[in-house]
Amino acid sequence: MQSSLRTRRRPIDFTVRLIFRIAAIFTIIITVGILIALLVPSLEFFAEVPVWEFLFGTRWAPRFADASFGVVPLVTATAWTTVIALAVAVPLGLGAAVFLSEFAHHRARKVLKPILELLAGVPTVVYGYFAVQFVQGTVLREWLGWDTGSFSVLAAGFVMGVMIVPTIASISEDAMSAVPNALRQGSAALGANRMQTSLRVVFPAALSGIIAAIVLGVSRAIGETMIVALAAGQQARIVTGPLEAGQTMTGFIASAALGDSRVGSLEYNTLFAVGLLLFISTLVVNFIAIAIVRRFREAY
Amino acid sequence: MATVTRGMSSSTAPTVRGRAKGGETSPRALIFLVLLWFCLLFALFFLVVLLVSIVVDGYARVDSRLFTEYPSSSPEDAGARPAILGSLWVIATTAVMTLPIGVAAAIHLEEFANKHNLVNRAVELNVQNLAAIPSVIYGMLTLAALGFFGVVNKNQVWVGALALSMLILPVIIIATREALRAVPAEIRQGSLALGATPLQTVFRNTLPAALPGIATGSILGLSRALGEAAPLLLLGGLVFLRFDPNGLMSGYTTMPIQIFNWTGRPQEGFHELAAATSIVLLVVLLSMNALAIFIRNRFQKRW
Amino acid sequence: MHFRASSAASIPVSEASAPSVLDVEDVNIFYGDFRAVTQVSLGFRRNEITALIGPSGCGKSTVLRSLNRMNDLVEGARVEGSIRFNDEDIYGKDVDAIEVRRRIGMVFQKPNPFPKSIYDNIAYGPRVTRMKVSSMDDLVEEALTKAALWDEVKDKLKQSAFGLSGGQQQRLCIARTIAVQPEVILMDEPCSALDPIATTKIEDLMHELRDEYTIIIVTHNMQQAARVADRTAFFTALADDTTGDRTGVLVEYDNTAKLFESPADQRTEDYISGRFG
Amino acid sequence: MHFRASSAASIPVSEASAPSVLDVEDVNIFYGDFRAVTQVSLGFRRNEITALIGPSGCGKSTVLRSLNRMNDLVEGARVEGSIRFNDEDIYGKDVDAIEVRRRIGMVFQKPNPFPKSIYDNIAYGPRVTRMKVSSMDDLVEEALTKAALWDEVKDKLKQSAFGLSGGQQQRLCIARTIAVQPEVILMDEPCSALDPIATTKIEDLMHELRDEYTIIIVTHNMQQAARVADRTAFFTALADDTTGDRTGVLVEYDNTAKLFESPADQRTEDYISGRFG
Amino acid sequence: ACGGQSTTTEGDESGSAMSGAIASDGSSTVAPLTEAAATQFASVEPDIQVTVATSGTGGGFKTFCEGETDISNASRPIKDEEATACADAGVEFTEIVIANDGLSVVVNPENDWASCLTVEQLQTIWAPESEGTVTNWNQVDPSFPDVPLTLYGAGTDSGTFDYFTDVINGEEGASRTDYSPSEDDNVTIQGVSGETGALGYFGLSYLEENADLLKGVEVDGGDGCVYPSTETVQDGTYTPLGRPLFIYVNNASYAEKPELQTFIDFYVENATSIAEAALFVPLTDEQITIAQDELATLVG
Ligand SMILES: Nc1ncnc2c1ncn2[C@@H]1O[C@H](COP(=O)(O)OP(=O)(O)OP(=O)(O)O)[C@@H](O)[C@H]1O
Ligand SMILES: Nc1ncnc2c1ncn2[C@@H]1O[C@H](COP(=O)(O)OP(=O)(O)OP(=O)(O)O)[C@@H](O)[C@H]1O
Ligand SMILES: [Mg+2]
Ligand SMILES: [Mg+2]
Ligand SMILES: O=P([O-])([O-])[O-]
Repeated sequence: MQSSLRTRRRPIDFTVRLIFRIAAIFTIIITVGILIALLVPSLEFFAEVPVWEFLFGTRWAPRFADASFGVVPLVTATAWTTVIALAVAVPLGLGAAVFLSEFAHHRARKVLKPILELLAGVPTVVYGYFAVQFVQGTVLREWLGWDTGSFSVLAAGFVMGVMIVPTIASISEDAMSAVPNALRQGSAALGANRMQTSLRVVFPAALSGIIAAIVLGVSRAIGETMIVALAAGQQARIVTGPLEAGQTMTGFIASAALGDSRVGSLEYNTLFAVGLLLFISTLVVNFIAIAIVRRFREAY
Repeated sequence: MATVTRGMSSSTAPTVRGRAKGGETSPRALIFLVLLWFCLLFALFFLVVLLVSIVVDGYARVDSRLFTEYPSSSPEDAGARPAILGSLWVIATTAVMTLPIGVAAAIHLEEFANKHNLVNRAVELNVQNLAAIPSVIYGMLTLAALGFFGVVNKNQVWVGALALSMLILPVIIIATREALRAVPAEIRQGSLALGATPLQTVFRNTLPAALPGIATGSILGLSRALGEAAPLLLLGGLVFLRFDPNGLMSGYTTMPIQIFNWTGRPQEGFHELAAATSIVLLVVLLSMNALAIFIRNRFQKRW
Repeated sequence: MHFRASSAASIPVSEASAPSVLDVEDVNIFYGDFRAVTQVSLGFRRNEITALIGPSGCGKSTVLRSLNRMNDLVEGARVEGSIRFNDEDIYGKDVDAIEVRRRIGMVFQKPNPFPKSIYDNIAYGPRVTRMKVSSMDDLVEEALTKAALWDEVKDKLKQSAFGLSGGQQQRLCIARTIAVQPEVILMDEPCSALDPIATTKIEDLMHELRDEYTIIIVTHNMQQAARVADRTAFFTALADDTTGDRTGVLVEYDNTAKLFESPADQRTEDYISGRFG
Repeated sequence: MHFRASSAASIPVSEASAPSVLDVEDVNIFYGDFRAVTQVSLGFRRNEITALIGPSGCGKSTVLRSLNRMNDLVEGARVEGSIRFNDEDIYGKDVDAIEVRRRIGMVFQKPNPFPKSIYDNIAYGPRVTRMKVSSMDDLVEEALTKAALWDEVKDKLKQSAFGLSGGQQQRLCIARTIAVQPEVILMDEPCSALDPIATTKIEDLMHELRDEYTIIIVTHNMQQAARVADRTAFFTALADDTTGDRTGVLVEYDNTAKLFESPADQRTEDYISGRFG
Repeated sequence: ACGGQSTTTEGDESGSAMSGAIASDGSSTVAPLTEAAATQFASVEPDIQVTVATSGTGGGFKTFCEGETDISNASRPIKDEEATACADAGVEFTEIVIANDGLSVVVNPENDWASCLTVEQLQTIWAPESEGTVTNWNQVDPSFPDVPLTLYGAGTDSGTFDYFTDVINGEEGASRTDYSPSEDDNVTIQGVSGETGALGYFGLSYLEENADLLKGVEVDGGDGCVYPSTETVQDGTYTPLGRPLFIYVNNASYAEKPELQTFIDFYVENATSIAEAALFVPLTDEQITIAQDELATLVG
C-alpha cells in the first residue's frame, strides 16, 4: 500500500479541459465579430454622412432621391415603444412577482409561474399581428373609439410590454425568493402583515435584483423587432404622442432587410449604422444591469 | 422616555382579537392583494385572448393539407409543409451546433475557470451581455460574415442555423451554468475525496445531476430560436419554395416566416392559413415550454 | 398512533398556583400528515425564563413557533389542542395572528436584521403596527438601551445594521422586539451562531429583561439552560411503535436546578449526562 | 501578528516513539489574507482515532481539510508549513492531490450520497481510480459489510441512495470511502445531522474500523470525543492583540482520558466544563 | 463578394422526369406570378425545385446580375445602370413581358370626395415638394373637405415605387418621404382601411381582393376618369398606371439547364392561366406573340 503520491499525467483531462476553455473563449469571438461586422460598414457610412448629422438630424429618408440620414425619428419611435412597454410590464411584472413570491401557495405558484412564462414562448410574429389586428384595430379603434390610424406606438408598446411581463416577473421573483426567509419571519414576529412585509422588507431587500430585471426588460424592448415592425408603422417620423405611428430602429432594420442592398453600398451601410446604434444602446443598458446584479449578489 | 398610548401593563392586557387596521385582512391589505391578483390575471387573460383570437381565425385550416401540401398561389391548395420541415431542419441544426459548445463553455466557466483570471471574467461578462443583444444584431453579424467570406446564397439551412445558434448560445450557457451551480458542492467534494479527477467528477456526477436543468434551459433556448423571424428575414429567409429541405445547404423557410409571408398577401384565405400555421407553431412552442417546465418540476432535484 | 403511555404524559407544574402567561394544553403539531409533536402540555409563568431543551428534531422549535403563531407561515403546519395567552385561545376564531405576534415577540437563531439602518430596524415594528409614539427617537434609544446596545451604536444609528458584529446584530434583534412592547419574548437558540463573549452578553441581557418580560428560550446548550433558566422543559423524540415515525414529546418539566440535579426520568438523566444527543 | 506565546504552542505528543501516519508541523492556514489557523503541529498515529474539538470557528474543519488537500478546492485557501503522509510531504511539488485524496478519504458533515444507486455509489471510487478489481460485486458487498450496512441494503442495491435514512446515508458514505481502500479516514462532524440511534451506530462502526484505518474526527460533541477517541486535540480561537482578528490555535493534545479528566490548560478546562462555547 | 458560382445543381438526366433547382428573386409584386407558375409546373415536373425569393425588383436585379439567380422578377424594365452591372459580370439576359398589372390608387371606403383623381392631383399629393406641406385633402383640391391626409406606398427598393414615382412625379425615386413605405402591401391595406383620410397605391390584385375594405380611385390621365380593372388595363385605357410585369431570364442558364428551359417554356405557354391564378391581368394576344418571339430568340 505504500505507493508514492507522485503526479500522474492525465493527457485526456488536459485536452478536454482545453476544449472547454476554447468553447468559452468562442463567445468572445462572437462579440468581436459583432463589433467588426457593425463597425466596418458604419465607418464607411460615417465617411459619407457626418456623425452629427446622423445623430441629430430629424429627417430619416435614406432611400429616397433626396436622401437624408437623421436618425432622430427612429430614436423617438423606439423611445416611445420602450417607455410604453415598460409602463405596462413593470407594474404587471412586479405585481405578479410579489404575488407569486409572497402570497401564492407553493402549489399555486408551481402552476401559475409556468403559465405566465408561456407568454414569453409566444413567437413575436404572432404578437405582432395580434397587436395590429386586435389591440390597434379592435380595442383602440373600435371599442375605445380613439382617434388613431392603423398603427401606433401605443399598440406595439403595449403588446411588447405584455411580452416582457414574464421576463420582469420571473427575474424579480427570483430576487424576492432569494431574500432569506429569516427576514420575513423577523418582520412577521414584529406584528407586520404580509403586505407590509412584502413592501417594506422583501421589496427593498430585493431591490437591486428588481432593478436588474427592469433594465433587462428595457433592453428587450429596445431590441424587439417583429412586433414593432408589424404594429408601430413603417413611417420614419418624429413621434410626439402614443397614438401616432412611427418606425423604430429595429423596424427600419427589418424593413430594409426585406429589400436587398449590395454589400458596400450606402444603403447597406445605413443598415449597419442603425444596427450599431441599437447595439450600443442595448450594451449601455446591459452594463447597467450587470453592474446592478453584481451589487445585488454581494448583498447576502 | 417615549410615551406610548397603547393599553399596556400586564394586568389589564388587551385582547388579541382582530384589529381593523394592520391585520392580514385590513382594507389596505385586501386592496393590495386584489391588485396583485389583477397583475397576474391580466397577463394570463391576455394570453387567453391571444390564443382564442388565433384559434378562431385559423382552426378551420388546421387540417391534414396544412402538413402535406406545399405553398401555392391559391390558398385553397396551399400548405405549410416546407415551412414545418424547414423549422425542424433549422432547429435541429441549431441544436447540434449550439449544445456542445454551450455546455462545454458553461462547464469551463462553472467548474474549471479561475474566477480571478481576466479572460474568464471577460467571458463571463460577455456571455451576460450577449444574452441581451437584440436578435436582429445576430442576423446582421451573420449577414456581414457571409459577405466577408463571399457566400452569396444566404437561403441555406446552415446559415439560418448559424444565426440562431449564436443567438441562443448565451441562453444555453447561462442555463447550464445555473444547473451546474445547483448541484451542491458536497457532491463534488464527495467525488473528489474518493480520488476522482475534476474531469471525472464533472462527467460522472455533476453533469448527470445537472442534466434536467440543462435540458430545461436548452429546450427553452431552442423554442426561442424556433419562434424567431427577424434574423432570418435579414438572411433571405422569405422565399417561396415547393420542396422539402433536404440538407444543410438546402433552401428553406420556417414557420414564423411563412406566417409573416402569408399575412402579407391580399387573399383572405392566406390570412387564414397564417393563423392556422400560427396555431401549429404555438402548439409546438407551448409544448416545448410545457415539456421544459415538466422536466424542471419532475426531474430537477431539490437537494 | 400508539405511543407508550408514559411518554405522552402531561407533566403538571409543581407550584400550580403561580400565574401562567401562556398555557399549552394537549397540543399536537402537524406538518401535513407528519405529527411533529404529540400531546404537549405546559405552562409558562410571568417574569420567568423557561428553557426548552432536547436532542435535535424533538420539536423544540416547532413548539416555540406555535406559541406566537409563527407556524402559520409554514405551509402545512397545523396545531391541535389549546394554547392560551392571558386566558385567551390564540388560535381562536376572532384572533388576529398579527396582534398575537406583536404581543409575543420572537428572536431567531441567526441574527436577522433587516437591510436597513440600525434606527430603521428598531422603528420598523412601531411603524408597521401603527403604535402611537410621541418620539420615535426616544423609543429607539430606550429599546437599544434595554438591549444593552445603545452605547455601542449611538453614533451610527443611520448606518446599515449589516455592519454590526453577529452578537451586536442579535442584540439589535432583541431591541427590535422590545420596541413593540411585547409581553413574552421567544428565543430560538439565540446564541448558537455567536462566540462565547457575545453569548455571555446575551445571557446577561436575558437576566435583566426578566423583570419586565416573560422569556422562553430554546437551547441546545445545556450549560446555557442551567445558567439562565428558572424552569426547564426536556423534550425528546420517540418512534411510534407501529409506523416508526418519530414524534416529539415532553419528557420532564421542572425547576432548572431540580431537573439537572435529580431528573425524574431516566431519559432526561441520559441526555444530561451526555449518554446521547 | 502577535499572539501570546503559550497559545501558538506546538504540543509534543507524549509517547514520541509511536509511528505517525500523518505529521503536521508548524502549519498556518490562510483564506486569502485571513489567517484561519496558526502554528499547528501534531501527529496522528496509525490505527488510532483522534478527535479534534473546540468552539465554532476555531479552525477544526480547516485543519482537517488541509490533511487531504480538500482545501485546494477552496478559493484563496493556502497552507504553510509541512504536512507529511508516510513521510512524504503532501504539498510537495510532484505530489498528485488526487492520489492524496484517494489514500486519505473523507466523510462529511451532511451525508452526501451521489444521486445514483447504492451499488453505484460504492463502485464509483474504484471505477474512477481504475482500481483493479476482480469482482465489483464482492467489493461492494465487502465495503457495505464493513460499514455495517450490508444487511439493511442488500436487497435494494439498485435503488437510489436518496431513499436511505440519514444515518444509513452516512454509513453509505463511509462504505464508499472504504471501497477505495484508503489508509486514513477524515470525518468532519459525521453525526451532527443524525439522530442518537444513528449516531450510536456510526460510533460503533468507528471502533470497528480502527483496526484497519486511522481515523481523524472533528466533533462539536465532547461526549462523542470522550466515547470514541483515543487521543483528542483541543483548539480554540484567539484574537490577535493588535488587529483583533481571530485565528485558530491548538491548545492541548493528549490522551482523551487525560485531556478530559485533568486538562493541562485552563482554557481546555473551561471549555470542557461548559463555561464557554 | 461576387462569387458567381451558381447555386443551382445540375439535375441528373437519366430518367424521363427532370430534377434540378431553379432560383428566382426580385419583385414582390411579380412573385405571386412566378409562384403560380411554379405551383402549376409542379404537377408536370414535381422534382424540379423552384425557389422564389422577394427582394424587390432592384434587389432582384442585384443578385441576378451577380449570376446568383436564373430568373429575376421585375415590375419595371431594367435600368441602364443595372444592365451595365449585368454586362460587367458577363450575364446576358432576355426580358419577357409575362403579365399586366394596374397600379391602383386606393382610399378609405368612407372617403366620398375622391372618386376620381387627376394625375396632377396625384402629383400634388406625392411630389417631393409636398413633403410636410400638403397634409390635408383640402390642399389637394379646395372642394375636398378638411381631412388630414395620410399616405401609404411602396417601399423604396421596389419596382412599384420606381414605376409610380416615374409616371406621377416624372422621375424615378422622386417622392415625398413622409408616408408609410412598405414592401408588404398588406400594411397599406391595413393603413388605408383604418383611416378616413388615408390614400395608398399598390397592385390591382390587392384592390380586387380587398374590395370590401378599400375603395379604388378612378384615374384621369387626360382622357377622363378610368377605373382600374382587368379590361381597362388590357385595353390600355387605364393610363398612366397600367403597367407590364417582366421576368428576366439568364441566357446562359437557359442554354445549360434543361430544367430551366422546361420551366420558362411552360411559364410562357401558360401565361394566361398563370396570370389569372395569380390575380393579374393576362397578356393580350399581341403581347403573347411578342413573348413567344422573345422565347424563340432565347432558344436560337
Ligand atoms: N417546515 C417543516 N415541514 C415539515 N417538517 C418539519 C418542518 N420543520 C420541522 N419539521 C420536522 O419536525 C420535527 C421537529 O423539528 P424542529 O425543528 O421543531 O426540531 P428542533 O427540536 O427544533 O430541532 P433542532 O434542535 O435541530 O432545531 C423534525 O422531524 C423536523 O424534520
Ligand atoms: N472558505 C472560507 N473562506 C474564508 N474563510 C473561511 C472559509 N472557511 C472557513 N473560514 C473561516 O476560517 C475560520 C475557521 O473555520 P472552520 O470552518 O475551520 O471552523 P470550525 O472549527 O470547523 O467551525 P465549526 O465548528 O463551526 O465547523 C472561521 O473564522 C471561518 O469563518
Ligand atoms: Mg430548532
Ligand atoms: Mg467545521
Ligand atoms: O416588389 P416590387 O414589384 O415592388 O419591386
